[in-house]
Amino acid sequence: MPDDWIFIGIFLLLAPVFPAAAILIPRLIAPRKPNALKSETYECGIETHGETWVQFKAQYYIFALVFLIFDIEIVFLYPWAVAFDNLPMFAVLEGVLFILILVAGLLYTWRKGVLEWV
Amino acid sequence: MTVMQVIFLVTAVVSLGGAVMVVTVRNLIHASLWLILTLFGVAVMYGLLSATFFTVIQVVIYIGAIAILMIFAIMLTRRVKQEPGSSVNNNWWLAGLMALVLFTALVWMLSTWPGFQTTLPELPQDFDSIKVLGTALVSPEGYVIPFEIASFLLLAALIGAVAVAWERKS
Amino acid sequence: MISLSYFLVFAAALFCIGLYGVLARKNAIAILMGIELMLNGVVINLIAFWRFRSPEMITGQAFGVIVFAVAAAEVAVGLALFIAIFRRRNTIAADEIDLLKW
Amino acid sequence: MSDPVNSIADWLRMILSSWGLSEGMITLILAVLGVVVLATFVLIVDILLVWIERKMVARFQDRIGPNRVGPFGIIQPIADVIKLLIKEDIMPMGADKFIFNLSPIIALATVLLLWAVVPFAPTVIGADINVAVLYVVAIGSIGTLGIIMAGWASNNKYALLGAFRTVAQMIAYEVPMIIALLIPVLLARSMGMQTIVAAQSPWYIFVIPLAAVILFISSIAELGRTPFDISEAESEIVAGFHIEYTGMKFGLFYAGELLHALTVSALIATLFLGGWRGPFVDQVPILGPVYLFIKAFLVYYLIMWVRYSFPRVRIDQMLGFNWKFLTPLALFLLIVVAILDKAMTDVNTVWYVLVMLGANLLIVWGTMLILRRYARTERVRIAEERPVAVPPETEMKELVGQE
Repeated sequence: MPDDWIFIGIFLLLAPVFPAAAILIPRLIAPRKPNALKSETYECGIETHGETWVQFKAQYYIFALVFLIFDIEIVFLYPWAVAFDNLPMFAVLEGVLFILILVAGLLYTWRKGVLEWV
Repeated sequence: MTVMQVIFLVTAVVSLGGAVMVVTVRNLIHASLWLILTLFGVAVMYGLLSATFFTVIQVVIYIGAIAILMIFAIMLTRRVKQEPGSSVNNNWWLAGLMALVLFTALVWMLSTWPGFQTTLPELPQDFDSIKVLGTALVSPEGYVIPFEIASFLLLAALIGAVAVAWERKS
Repeated sequence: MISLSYFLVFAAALFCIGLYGVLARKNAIAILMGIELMLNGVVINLIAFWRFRSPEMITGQAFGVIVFAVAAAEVAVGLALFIAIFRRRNTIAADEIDLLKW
Repeated sequence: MSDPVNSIADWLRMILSSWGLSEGMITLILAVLGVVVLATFVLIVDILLVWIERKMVARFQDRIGPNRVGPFGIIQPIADVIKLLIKEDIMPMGADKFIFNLSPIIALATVLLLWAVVPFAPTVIGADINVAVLYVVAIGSIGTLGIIMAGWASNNKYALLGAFRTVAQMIAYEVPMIIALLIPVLLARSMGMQTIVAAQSPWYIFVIPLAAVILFISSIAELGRTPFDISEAESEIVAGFHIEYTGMKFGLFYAGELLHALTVSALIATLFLGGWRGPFVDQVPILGPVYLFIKAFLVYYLIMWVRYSFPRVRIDQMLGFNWKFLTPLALFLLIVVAILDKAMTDVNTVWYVLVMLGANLLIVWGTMLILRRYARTERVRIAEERPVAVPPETEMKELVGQE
């Protein structure tokens, strides 16, 4: 088991090396003559206009919020699923209750019209 | 120095450095990226403590959800012009002093505790902590009340946050 | 050999850095980041105590999971509040949100 | 009978220990070697994928595809790589340099990291950890972060908008994906990949087909492929989060996306199609990877088939489909599977599988009924006269009538 985690750790350290090498090789062999016009932001093809920081819809945040709540729920459910053999029927139903409470939240957001993209 | 100590020290230095950057750097997006580095360091710490389930959920929840939520919020609440003035309030030196005093006090208090130097005990044989955790979370002798309350808490947080942040377009 | 002290000192340092962030930063989201650091310090403590003091009981981990849920709920509501405040007052600097001061 | 990979590892271990290296050092060296071999192998497959994908899309669109460089154009991707390597690297003005360079690295590295937990044969796996399924989710969420970093660092409105859309989509579809992943975990009582593969008799696709379908759909969304490719809808936001990327950096995003598709296919094959399982695999372990890749490419072919057959969905349809359809369905399936599984602890396997399969098909049938009713009301709603958007046909008729 620890050996497997050593493998993961080394993989974490080495995995970025391959793409990093792919970025560094062009540094050595590719031409490099930057000028002001060339390094202008492309954006959508015409000259850029105004600040890059445009105001975004608050709705992106709401969707991330619903996601966060469900993400947490799932973290509780994974140990529950792994321990399934040790659980009596009512413990399973507790897990189901846990899911249903969260579904109530989903229904609330649904009824409130939060899930519509406006 | 064992391998574990080396890993611990490197991780500790990186994540504490990241934490310092989180509380000092001006650009909030950069601060959140440093925060992610720190959170990742903490995930490695859980790995060193052989709580591998926590390693992955630290990444899934903190980096995959909470950090993303923060980045979204930063982008939603940014004024067009760079905020003027310093990023810290006038009492920042007092705050620093308090943090330092608290740290010294904590370390001093802990060092007087006899259990401070406890060395790593062997994990019991055939101990699957995820299985035990899953059983404990739903057994009536265990943590079934916190488990169900956590779900109510999340429901309340969802409803509350949606009610606060949601604004119907007229 | 690695001992409990390592993790406790690390957690304490993380907690204190977070505390500094909470007390000193102006931007409300930055304050929330400080709170996250503090919570992480706490969870490290819980897990370290589980591992070093009572590895045969699961209490530390169970509490850790609950703290995760609390942290998520706190972030969700906190950021929602900031977004709502920003919409009304066009700022989330903590020292400018002072309507309830007096 | 041992397989070649482990025999080579044992042989190397022997040689290294004869050189007087310590046990820990040997483990470390072997792990590094394993990582390098695995990553190189995966990257070579990735280069091959460029050719497969291009050839396949050409067939779908009734073209021939690359056929100039080498036989059947098979050397084409290598020519592409050389071209990308010698292209000038342009850094747009105002970009956040470090993050700008970091995000393509993250994009490819996270996909590579997923292969650490894919089992190739009964004894050949990068790391057989007991949280492998959640590890996949965790690495995926780091990938999401890479995208948001790319969009932010580019200093470009459309890139940021594209990143926002991509992330909104990826996190939305992560919910049904995690639930669909939870169902095989529940049946196998483990998050370890090898345990899940070993538990699959019969394959889980025959026990819980609906979970496989949910995972398949949400994986396509996670990949950002058509029909869920609003993140790179050219007509709306230019090209998505990687507008400003050129040369090899763009190549990394592209390679990462292709490899991600195959990785997801391999994971679906592992979780639902029995992974390396197949006839004679116990006698000849080398067949394991062969079976795995056959199954993975089958799923990959399905993903491509979907990609080149369907039009793009709108952003509101995409989000509605997830939150109002896929997530409730996945949760419902989870509840049903959990209760049925506990109720049938003493039933023999044949009945168990039949009941599970029947329950799945029943849910599919019910879902289809609901969908049909929804589609009918939706058609009526769309057909109503509305002040804003008049369907083009009626406009044309009116114009013709006036003449």
